[in-house]
Amino acid sequence: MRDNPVFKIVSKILFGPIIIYGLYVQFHGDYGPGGGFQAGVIVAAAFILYSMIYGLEEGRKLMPDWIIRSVMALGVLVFGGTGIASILLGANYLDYSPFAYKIYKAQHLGIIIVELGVGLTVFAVMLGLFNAFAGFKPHK
Amino acid sequence: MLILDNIPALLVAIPLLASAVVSLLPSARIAWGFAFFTTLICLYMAFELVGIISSTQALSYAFGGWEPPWGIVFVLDSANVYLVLLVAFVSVIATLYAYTMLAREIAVEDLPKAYAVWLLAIASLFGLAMTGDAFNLFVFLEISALSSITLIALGAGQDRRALLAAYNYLIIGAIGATFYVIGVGYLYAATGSLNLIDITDRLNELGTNQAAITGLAFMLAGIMVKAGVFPVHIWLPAAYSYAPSAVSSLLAAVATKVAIYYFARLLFGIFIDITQLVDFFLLYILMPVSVLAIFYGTIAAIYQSDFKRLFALSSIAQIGYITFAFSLNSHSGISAGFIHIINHALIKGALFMAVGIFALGIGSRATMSSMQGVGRQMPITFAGFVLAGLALIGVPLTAGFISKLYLFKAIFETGNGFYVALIALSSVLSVLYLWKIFEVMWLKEPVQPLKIDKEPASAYLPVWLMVGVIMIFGVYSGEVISSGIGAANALIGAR
Amino acid sequence: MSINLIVLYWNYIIVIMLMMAGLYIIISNQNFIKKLVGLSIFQSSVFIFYISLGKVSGGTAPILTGIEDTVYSNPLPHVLILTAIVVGVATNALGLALVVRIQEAFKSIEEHKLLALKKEDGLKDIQIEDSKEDSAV
Amino acid sequence: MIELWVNVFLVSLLVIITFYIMRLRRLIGIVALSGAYSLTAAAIFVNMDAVDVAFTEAAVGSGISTILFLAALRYLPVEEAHETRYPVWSLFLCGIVGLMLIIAAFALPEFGDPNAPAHLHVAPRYIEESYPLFHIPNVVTNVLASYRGFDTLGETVVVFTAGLGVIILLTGSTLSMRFKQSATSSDNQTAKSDEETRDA
Repeated sequence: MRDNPVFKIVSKILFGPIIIYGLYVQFHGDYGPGGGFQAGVIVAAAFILYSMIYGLEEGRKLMPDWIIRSVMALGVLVFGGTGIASILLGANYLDYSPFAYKIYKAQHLGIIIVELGVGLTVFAVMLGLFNAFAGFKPHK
Repeated sequence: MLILDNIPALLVAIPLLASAVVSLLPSARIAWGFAFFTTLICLYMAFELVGIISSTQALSYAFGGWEPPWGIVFVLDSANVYLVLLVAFVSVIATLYAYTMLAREIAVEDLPKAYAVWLLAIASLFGLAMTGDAFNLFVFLEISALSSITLIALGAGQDRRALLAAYNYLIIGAIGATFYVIGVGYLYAATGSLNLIDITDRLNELGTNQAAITGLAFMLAGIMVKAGVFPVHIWLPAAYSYAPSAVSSLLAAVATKVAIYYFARLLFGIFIDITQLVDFFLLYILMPVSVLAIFYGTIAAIYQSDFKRLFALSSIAQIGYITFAFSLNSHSGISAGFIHIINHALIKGALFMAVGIFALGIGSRATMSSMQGVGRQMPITFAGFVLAGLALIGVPLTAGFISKLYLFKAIFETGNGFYVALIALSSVLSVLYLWKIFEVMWLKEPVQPLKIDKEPASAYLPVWLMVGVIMIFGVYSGEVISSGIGAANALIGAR
Repeated sequence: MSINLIVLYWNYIIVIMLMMAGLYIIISNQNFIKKLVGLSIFQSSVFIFYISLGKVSGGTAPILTGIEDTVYSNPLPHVLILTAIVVGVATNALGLALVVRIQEAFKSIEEHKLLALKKEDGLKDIQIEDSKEDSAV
Repeated sequence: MIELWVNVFLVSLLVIITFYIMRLRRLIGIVALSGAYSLTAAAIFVNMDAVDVAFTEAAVGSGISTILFLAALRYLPVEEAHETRYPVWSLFLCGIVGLMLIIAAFALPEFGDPNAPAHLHVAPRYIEESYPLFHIPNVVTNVLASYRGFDTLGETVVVFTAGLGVIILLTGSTLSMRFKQSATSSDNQTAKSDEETRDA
């Protein structure tokens, strides 16, 4: 199945649009359905599709394991760090109001940063899970 | 000032962020150092928190600045501030112990990630102890469950049965958590709120109905699974006995205790309006179940030859003592329960740590036949182990005595001699299994040379730190007793 | 009247029955994968129950349109369930990793076989010790 | 009213799917049906106005979850043994629990009742404030990331924990080396005992 050119071409064509759709879902979450989780899963799906068609090794070249692990941690750091930033600016944990002068701007900014953290972690974990399962070598 | 105001949030946030960093560190040693430093910071913050609570009585921390029914709050009063301190203290000691012990049971490459998961487990325990929001509790419950399961499964490096124990915990824990979520759903439908204090107010306002009561029942059932209360304890013995020793000592010491605290909070704090039902539950369900737990755990421990499993079974009995104290439904009963939560956490932590060192010494699982004479070969650890064992029975001058004393005091208040006899009998039975261990380890000749040259100081030092605290609390028990009484005051008022 | 009542509560009742079907699969089935599937049925049914709680008749999705007098469904259960779905998948993933490892270590994922193997392991523990004792003697 | 009937239809579909999941023996079929279950649930969520939840359930529940199951099935037996343990007792237990829930369900507000306590107490503020104060039309995102942002942090951490856990369990050396270790150690033991017997 992997050698079928139709799959290869279709997956290559789809790769970009899926990621763009993922980014749209990520940053449009304030206005329509969507947000970090869904976006993370969608972007991960693009990479999973690539791995499924071109093989796990190719997929790992595209997104090495150390990047996946770092992005996983980075997402948590971005989300948790936002809370620390609020504390340093003199508000309660995860209070976005000190981020900007106008309350709605602050709220938008806070939500975008936080959703970005969610998206990064979910993306990396979902891809990491797939790689771990697909690349598992049972001991004989 | 910035820090002091935000301690409740930082207690959870700092270990969480630290775990993200630790998971990326290349060296096991640096990862351990980072984790240990984090737990020290948490201990410092916990001490600060105790200071704040002793002057202000209660504290409510609103996340994102959103006031209670709309946002998530952490609630601190004299009922849980000592629990937070306990978790912080035990996590420091257990991390210290992990330096030697975890490295021997887990591959070096995995250690940084293991320490990251370890920190997540600690952070979730802080969250569980402080949260005042019913759904937020579920989230922490799941972080705690997933991180514990990972750590337990790592015991499969030594014994493949750890995998089965972890899987069982996952399934049973998930059923428990889902029951809890169902309960929260019913309660939310009945009251429209998720904040525990607000739920109480709303129930007083709207009146309770069948839905709210069922909701409470399911929440309690879910929590009981996590707390290892008798009929739903089935995941506990295997999970504690096959986990790496450092993990067993951390989990056995504090993981169930936090769930029990929350169990008490739900029972005594939330449903003021339906006292009759709570009374019924305590007297006709919780009390018989606790007595069963005490005898089941103790008798099963007598017939058990695997040390870790034996102490896990004894944990079920000890949890039985705590729930029994709660079921007396009196001020002194609740204080006795909280005193025993603290003392038992220290005692069981020390015992599991010591057993881990013995197992390391002989290079295989610690069982009645493999442990012959090991006490003579490892005298320093064994001495600490014996003292902790005496505390478990409740010998005077140890912390365990204080627990038993207050338990008996609470029972005498009810004037029921039958209970006194029951508890006394169970204490005598617990002497049996501890004597069996002592006999095997000290009175028999050693059968094989140790696998290690001498007892590792970094491993027995934590045991002795715990034992030291147990002995101090046995003599200068004022702080522990006042914490128990403070907890009872916070939950049911100063009756 | 009672028919009306049943139609109105139909959602709750069926969803509760689905929950119990999931629970039944978890408890009574021997296969570890099927237990996980049962768990996801159990959890999904709870999610549907929550979302039913948030439904308001004649309401619409809680994405504000700016049109006056629009009735919106309750957003809070939606938020809770978003969290719970992700938690459920996380649990499932970890469970699957364990099942894969169990198959590798025990060559089976059927509970009764595993219990037997576990017992054998326990007996082996004792036997090894016996042999050690023998050698020491 | 049409919503109600669509709902009845979809929920009944779930019952059929569950029935076949119970009957089937081939694991791959069970997993596929569990994906179908999630997808149907997503349709129900759309019908009940929970578009965000439906999106997530479709992506996470029926997408990623099914892929993970399929990836894991490669290492597992094809069929289950189809044996049940204590079927009567389990049925009895589930019956009791279900009955409790159903009886209590009749004390719940009616399905879709706009005057239910849940719709009057906390939630209205979210809907009222979201646009005028914050200019955010999607109330769910606002509540998720701001009012209950701490829950979302916890949820991110749950995902992180699961990711770390699976990576450590499947690719970590502790469990992968175990079998080598135990094999070599038992080999050593046998070798030793061989030597001993020779010595003797």
